[in-house]
Amino acid sequence: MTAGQITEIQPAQQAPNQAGVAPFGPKPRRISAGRIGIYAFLIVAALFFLIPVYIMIVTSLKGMPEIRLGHLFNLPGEPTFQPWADAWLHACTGRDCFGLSPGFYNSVKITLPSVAISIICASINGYALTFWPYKGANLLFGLLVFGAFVPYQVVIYPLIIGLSSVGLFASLPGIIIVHTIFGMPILTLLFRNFYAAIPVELFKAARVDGAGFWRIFFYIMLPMSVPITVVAVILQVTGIWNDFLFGIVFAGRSNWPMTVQLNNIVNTTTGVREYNVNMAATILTAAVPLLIYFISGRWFVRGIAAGAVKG
Amino acid sequence: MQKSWRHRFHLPAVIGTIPMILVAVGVFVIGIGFSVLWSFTSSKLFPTYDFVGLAQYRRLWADNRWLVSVNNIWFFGLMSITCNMVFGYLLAVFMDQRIRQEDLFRSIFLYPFAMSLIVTGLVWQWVLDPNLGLQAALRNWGWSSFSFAPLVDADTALYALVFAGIWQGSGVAMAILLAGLRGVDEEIWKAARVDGIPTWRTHLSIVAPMMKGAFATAFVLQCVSVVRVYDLVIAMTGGGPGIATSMPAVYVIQLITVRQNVGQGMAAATMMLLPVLVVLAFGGILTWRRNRQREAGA
Amino acid sequence: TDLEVIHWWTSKGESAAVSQFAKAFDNDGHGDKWVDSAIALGETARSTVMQRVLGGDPPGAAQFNPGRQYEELISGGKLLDLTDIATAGKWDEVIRPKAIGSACLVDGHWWCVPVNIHSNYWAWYSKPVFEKAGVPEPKSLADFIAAAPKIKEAGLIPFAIGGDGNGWQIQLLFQDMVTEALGVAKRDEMYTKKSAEIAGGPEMKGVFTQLRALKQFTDNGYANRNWNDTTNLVITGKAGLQVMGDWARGEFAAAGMTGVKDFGCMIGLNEAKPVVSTDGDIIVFFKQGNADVEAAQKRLAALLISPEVQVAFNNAKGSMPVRGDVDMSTADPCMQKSLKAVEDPSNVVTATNWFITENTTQQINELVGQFFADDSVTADDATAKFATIIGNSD
Amino acid sequence: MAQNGTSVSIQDLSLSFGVVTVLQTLNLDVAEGEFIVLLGPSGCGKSTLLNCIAGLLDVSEGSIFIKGKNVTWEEPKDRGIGMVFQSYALYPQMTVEKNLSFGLRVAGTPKDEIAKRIARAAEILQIEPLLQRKPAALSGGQRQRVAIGRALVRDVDVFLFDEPLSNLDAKLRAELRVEIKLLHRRLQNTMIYVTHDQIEAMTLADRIAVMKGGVIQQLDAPQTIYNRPVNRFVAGFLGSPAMNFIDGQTEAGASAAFKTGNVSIPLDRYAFDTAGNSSGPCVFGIRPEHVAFGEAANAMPFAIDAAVEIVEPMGSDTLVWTKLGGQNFSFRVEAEKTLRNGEPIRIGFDPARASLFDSQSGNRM
Amino acid sequence: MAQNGTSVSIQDLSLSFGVVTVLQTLNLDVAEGEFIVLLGPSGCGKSTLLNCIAGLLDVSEGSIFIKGKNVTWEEPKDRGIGMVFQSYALYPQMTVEKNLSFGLRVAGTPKDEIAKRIARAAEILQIEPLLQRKPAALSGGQRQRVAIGRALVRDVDVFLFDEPLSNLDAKLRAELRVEIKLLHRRLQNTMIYVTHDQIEAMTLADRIAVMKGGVIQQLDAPQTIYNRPVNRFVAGFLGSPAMNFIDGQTEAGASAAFKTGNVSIPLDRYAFDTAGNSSGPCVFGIRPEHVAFGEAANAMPFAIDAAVEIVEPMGSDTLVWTKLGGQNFSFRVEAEKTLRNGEPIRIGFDPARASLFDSQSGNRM
Ligand SMILES: Nc1ncnc2c1ncn2[C@@H]1O[C@H](COP(=O)(O)OP(=O)(O)OP(=O)(O)O)[C@@H](O)[C@H]1O
Ligand SMILES: Nc1ncnc2c1ncn2[C@@H]1O[C@H](COP(=O)(O)OP(=O)(O)OP(=O)(O)O)[C@@H](O)[C@H]1O
Ligand SMILES: [Mg+2]
Ligand SMILES: [Mg+2]
Repeated sequence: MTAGQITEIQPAQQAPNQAGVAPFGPKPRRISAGRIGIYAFLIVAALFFLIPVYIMIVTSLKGMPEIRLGHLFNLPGEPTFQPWADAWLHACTGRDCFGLSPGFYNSVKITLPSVAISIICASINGYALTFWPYKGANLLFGLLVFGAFVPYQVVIYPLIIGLSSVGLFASLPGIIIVHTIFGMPILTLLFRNFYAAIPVELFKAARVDGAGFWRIFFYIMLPMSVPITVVAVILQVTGIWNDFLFGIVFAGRSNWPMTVQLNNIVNTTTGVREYNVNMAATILTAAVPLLIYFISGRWFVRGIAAGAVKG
Repeated sequence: MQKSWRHRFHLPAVIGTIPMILVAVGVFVIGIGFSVLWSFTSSKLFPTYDFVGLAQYRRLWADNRWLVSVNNIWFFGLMSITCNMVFGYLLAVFMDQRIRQEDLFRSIFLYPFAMSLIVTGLVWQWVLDPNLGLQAALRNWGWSSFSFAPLVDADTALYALVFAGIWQGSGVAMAILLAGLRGVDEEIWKAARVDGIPTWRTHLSIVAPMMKGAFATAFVLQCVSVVRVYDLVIAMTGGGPGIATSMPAVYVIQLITVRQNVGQGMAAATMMLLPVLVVLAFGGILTWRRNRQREAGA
Repeated sequence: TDLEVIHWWTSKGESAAVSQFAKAFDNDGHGDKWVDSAIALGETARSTVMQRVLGGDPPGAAQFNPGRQYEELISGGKLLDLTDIATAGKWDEVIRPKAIGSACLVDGHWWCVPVNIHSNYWAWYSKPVFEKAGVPEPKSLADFIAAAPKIKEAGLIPFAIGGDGNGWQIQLLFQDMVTEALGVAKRDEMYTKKSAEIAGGPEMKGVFTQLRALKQFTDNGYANRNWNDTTNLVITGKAGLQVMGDWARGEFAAAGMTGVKDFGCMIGLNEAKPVVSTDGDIIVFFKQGNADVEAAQKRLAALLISPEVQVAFNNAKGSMPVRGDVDMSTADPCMQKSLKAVEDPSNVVTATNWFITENTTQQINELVGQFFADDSVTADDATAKFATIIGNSD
Repeated sequence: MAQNGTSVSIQDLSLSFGVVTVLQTLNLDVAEGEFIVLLGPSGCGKSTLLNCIAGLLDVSEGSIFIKGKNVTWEEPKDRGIGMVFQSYALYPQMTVEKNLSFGLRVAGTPKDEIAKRIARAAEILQIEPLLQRKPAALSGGQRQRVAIGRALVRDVDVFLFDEPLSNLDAKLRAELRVEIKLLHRRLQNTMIYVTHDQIEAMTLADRIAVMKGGVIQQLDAPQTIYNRPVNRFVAGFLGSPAMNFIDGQTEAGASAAFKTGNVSIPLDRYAFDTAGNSSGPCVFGIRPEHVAFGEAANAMPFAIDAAVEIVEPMGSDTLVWTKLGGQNFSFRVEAEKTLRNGEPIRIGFDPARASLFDSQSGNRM
Repeated sequence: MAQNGTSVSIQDLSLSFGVVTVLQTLNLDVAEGEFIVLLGPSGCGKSTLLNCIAGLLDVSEGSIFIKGKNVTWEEPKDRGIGMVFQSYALYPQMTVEKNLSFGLRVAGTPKDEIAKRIARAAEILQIEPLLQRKPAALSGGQRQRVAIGRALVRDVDVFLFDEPLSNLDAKLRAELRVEIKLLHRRLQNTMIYVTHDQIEAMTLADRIAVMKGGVIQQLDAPQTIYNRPVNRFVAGFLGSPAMNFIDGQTEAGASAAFKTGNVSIPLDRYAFDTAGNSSGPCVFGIRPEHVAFGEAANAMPFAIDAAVEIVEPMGSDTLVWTKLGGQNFSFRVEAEKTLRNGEPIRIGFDPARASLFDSQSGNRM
């Protein structure tokens, strides 16, 4: 009836000795060999990446005599959770033997505000640099990027003096400021790149609507920044949670983060080392960033694509 | 015309970026300025202001350990950046093959990034320890002639550091490069296939050169961490055996805290800033010229 | 009054010892409280202290090693002068040997409190290993080097050492060997006079040669081994001998081993020439600009050196008390050896950081570390370099 | 298979991505030297079909013959096809010359042979002066020629184009359309060309295959498709301004008629496709340019009064909107005619030129 | 300034980015309720001009008056303008309702007033059912309406549109064009509309401002611009298929003529713009639809023989390419005409409908 149907008939008429030609089955080989290679590579690579966790977990479940035998990769002969309990509750750092738990709360106390404040600062920076560049703003940005390369230790001395002169040295606000300072370069870069990819029209539309600097930021830009904020949160949480150097110097005795306690448990100049407790303590300390990672890893890659690649 | 100034320095924008101004000027300019200043003094335990000219720099460059550190950072930097890029790119390429369980693999490759370098160093130190780690384990399993103890030997310890650096950093390189790879126009792949170009060749000659942005980002991140490499060295080798794996950052800290020679430490820190400054200035000039050219061309 | 104390006694045994201080202070009847700030690793703890001082927020007290590390703190006027309570407590009389007191007595003022004496001058060996190898127990380092090949033949590691933490175990070994080779007097002369001649002399070359020999008798796992794993090699009979300070005894004790029977201790690397060092720990107090706090600081200072606290602390720590008028009859045979040796001032070795700056110390450390790690550096080269470092030291 | 003269033959081709079937048992025969255009809305599977022919996608079922050879599982490079992409997919870091020669160099073609082929392609496409430039320094049209050149140097039998003009502006598009047409005339290769622009399809194609939902709706010469669309979709997809569609009913009987509102259009001149005619809801379609106006309207078999609603001058002519049976209705008048909004007019047309579609199936009646 | 009835007045406006001057001492007066279209190729400064009017760019020199008030340094929100962007720039995280009300909420309008205005705008634009949706869940046309609504609720005097249709497909574009036209008729606001699509410009504008390189080339009613372009650029930019341009010479004298090759076209019917006529190189332009063919050609003041080169059927009509004086020449015939390549034909036209441009300056003669 229709032309479309006619074409369907034609090939059938033309099709020659169909019996003679072998049926054109799928051509499977290319698929399997290559695929196996890909998975083999990925699995080997994954094993390489997993070795340390495996060892940490296995070791943390062994007793010290078993560890000294050197069977690093063996599963624990007599699994024991004592090291974990020790690490969390009993391990001594100095005369306090409360394990890691007190430091955990300090770390939370430091990390939460630091992450929030540094991200807020950086996002405002990125926003202002992209949409409201005033004269000299880009020079400031250049200085900031330069700051990303400066070894921390170079500015520690001036920072100590600066903070103590305003009375914030060795205090919770002090450590938060320090983390904000050192997070700012990379985060600002990320946010700037992210905002640069947002159509300017959106900004213009909001200005025509009468919104000003802050309103555009809080009502339009911030709600759109979820992907890059996720990246920033991950970077900052891992960075700040894992930080030891700033924590010990700037946080003050009563705010020492978990890493200081980890350091006390793991390292000792003349004391005895208990690897199983060390490993358990290490895993416990790394747990928070790892958890965040596994929960939001998918977003991380997406956010990086949004904010980093155009660099 | 009268409002022109206000438009140029939009007040809320300036207010909003006060933290940035403070940090950029207050910390990175003034702070670094002080550090440079102290490098010309004889400061020991605490910063002082008795100037001694270039004496600290002369002592610095006469110090064997500093020379070794400088060599090491170049070697470590080149090796680890290259390896991370290559390995990260390989991982990205394989991850890009529409594999199953991509999420799982990605998490595995990325998680080391969440681990602190201290932990990375400790664990690898342990794995590579000939009496407790890999070597002992394989010997216990019957391969008695197996010998692998890179941290013991001054010649190989640096490789071990590079190795741990790869473990920690290649996942991030992978993530960035994967994002770049996914940004490459799919039609380029098709065109190359129609042209009959083998896959590896397509990667090498066509796709990789197209991913400049992603490579640049990954490169910058790696450079930052190379310049700052401290924790990893401290945790894995402590700069040893001997001074074989000493690095400038480690050197600076040692001078400041252990040797109590702040002046020379700041001199070393200033030297560390130089290459960064040169590279940044170079990059700045390049972009400036490119902008000029574009403006002129438009 | 609350008093924050920064120290690096973080391990289980150490914290038990530090608790003795804290308990005594908390119960001194003045409502004082010991606020404990433990930071692992001496370097880290010390730099934290320095940064705190710089930031204008120094702790009430801090642990240091005797030496010149706090010289600048004194000259900078950061430390609390303890002379009045020292006079009251007659520190200059009760503290022995004199050397340990002089660490705190600068220009007639007391600036710190010594709390214990650690001797670095010990070698610990496994009796079963020497039995198995069929060689006699060593009386000196030379004996040991002679016996080492036999131990190696027996499939055991003759010499146990570890290279962690910047190679401090190797530094310790080196200093022990220097003292053993030069003798206390000549060694002190070398360091005080900055004598390049002694430092480049044949004894020093002998030291480097011996060091190279010892390296051959160790295993290749030494690189990052920490001291208690090293000790464990001796305890488990895998290795013959370790050179380590007296805190290693705690490890043997923890493994249920007793001196004389299961393991041997060799004082000063040569039983014939017993020496002890006056290494140990001191506590400094920082000026707080607050009379109440300073009173508490002085109370603590007096308390730290009081006989009861000294006994309690040093028994827990395994070190020697800084005063001779306490009862140490419960100490084990090795400790007895050192208690005896310390009575004779000529047996007392002063710590190197008393003579030379930290900077020079580090240069020596680097030289020794490099020499030990790198077999291509000859003993001659190393001796020459050592002479240069000593000659140029400030 | 492949009787002489058949260049590309697709037999019972199916392709699904997971659960989504994109192509359904599709058949298509392209004659030697023919210019076939695949036309259809976005997402209808045009690119997918082209990629199957090129070997860039593995088919789920069916087979593909090129020059009589079963190439269903051949590598793209072995199929004798060349492909030009929408984004051109030029290798950005290579010069034009490198772009052209890369495939040949990889295949190990001798140097002088490569040079010869590039020279020929450059001459045909008139890109000799551009050979040393990078793609970024080329205009859209020049890029497009380089992309064609890349296929040209490989001396292929079949050219595949995937919307090669859709990234360009209207002016350039018109020019390059002519160029491609001339190129085809010169080379006489088989060409399969994907587009969703009906003007391109109309002007370039020997035959157009209108696709929708992975199925070829109609495969015919452009004028046939334009004048006798097989269903409402095809009718609506082709033509700009678009065909007018009026919903209503057919009334069967000796003098069949189409009724909507109070308008009745006699259908005695209409050539029904379906055997016989029946009453029922249907859609009446007539193109704006087939509507006469004013005097001319009265000469038409059907004429009616109406009022002007909107006048859209388009330069060369003017589109006038009015209502027919209460439904929007447009017709085309010359640019010179000036009409005011609300002006009463008379319009008419010949039902023989109309198309009638079943309301349900949308098929031509 | 600002005589009564002038809605937007732009005086001596200049704007440069760094060293690049984008707008040059530009003057434009828009009457109350007028629909002005800014038409020009990409990069000619249309958006820049619109952004200046909106206050989104700071001008380098000159001033802008809206409703007689100098707004050159006012904030965008205080200018009484509303703007619709090409990408619509809807706030992605807000519902349609929130999108519409954002500006009002910023201004602190009372709640019930906001509700009233939204209701009215939603009714006008027929987007009531969409109010609770997010932009991502809207079709292109719906988004466009919301974007217009955003300006509508703010009750502005002047609507600014920056290529609001260029992201849409042809079909939707045609529909929304009609909608915008109806909206303008209903609201009677001043509208300034940027586009590079000449069909849009022709159908929508009361007056078109054709721009090039930051300068307004011609500002006139669409038909005037179409029929009497002031220069070659304007002539070529408008019209699809494009105007034919033939290079040649004028010959002055009593019976002026245009000569190219061996063809001579009499110009006695041509109305010269320039005082008198002179000999010299010039370009002769005639639109394809003004060329007659076959019998009709002979009725024209000028006729000539030619041969068909390419036939481009475009559905509604067919474009035929031939040569005139050795140069490409196209003309339009009805779709029904079938012509073969190479077929000899006769074509003719009325030189009164042609345009003559100076070769150097490109200006109309
Ligand atoms: N890799 C894929 N996985 C799943 N679905 C796909 C894939 N590629 C294409 N599709 C789907 O197949 C359908 C046809 O896609 P195709 O690209 O062939 O359309 P098209 O006709 O070329 O459209 P356009 O004109 O937009 O290019 C679309 O619905 C698309 O979503
Ligand atoms: N911020 C800027 N800095 C420098 N040059 C600019 C800037 N914005 C626009 N231009 C330049 O100004 C010129 C005019 O740009 P404009 O956006 O007004 O063009 P347009 O006519 O709107 O083009 P299109 O049709 O592509 O939107 C262009 O050449 C452009 O490169
Ligand atoms: Mg497509
Ligand atoms: Mg524009």
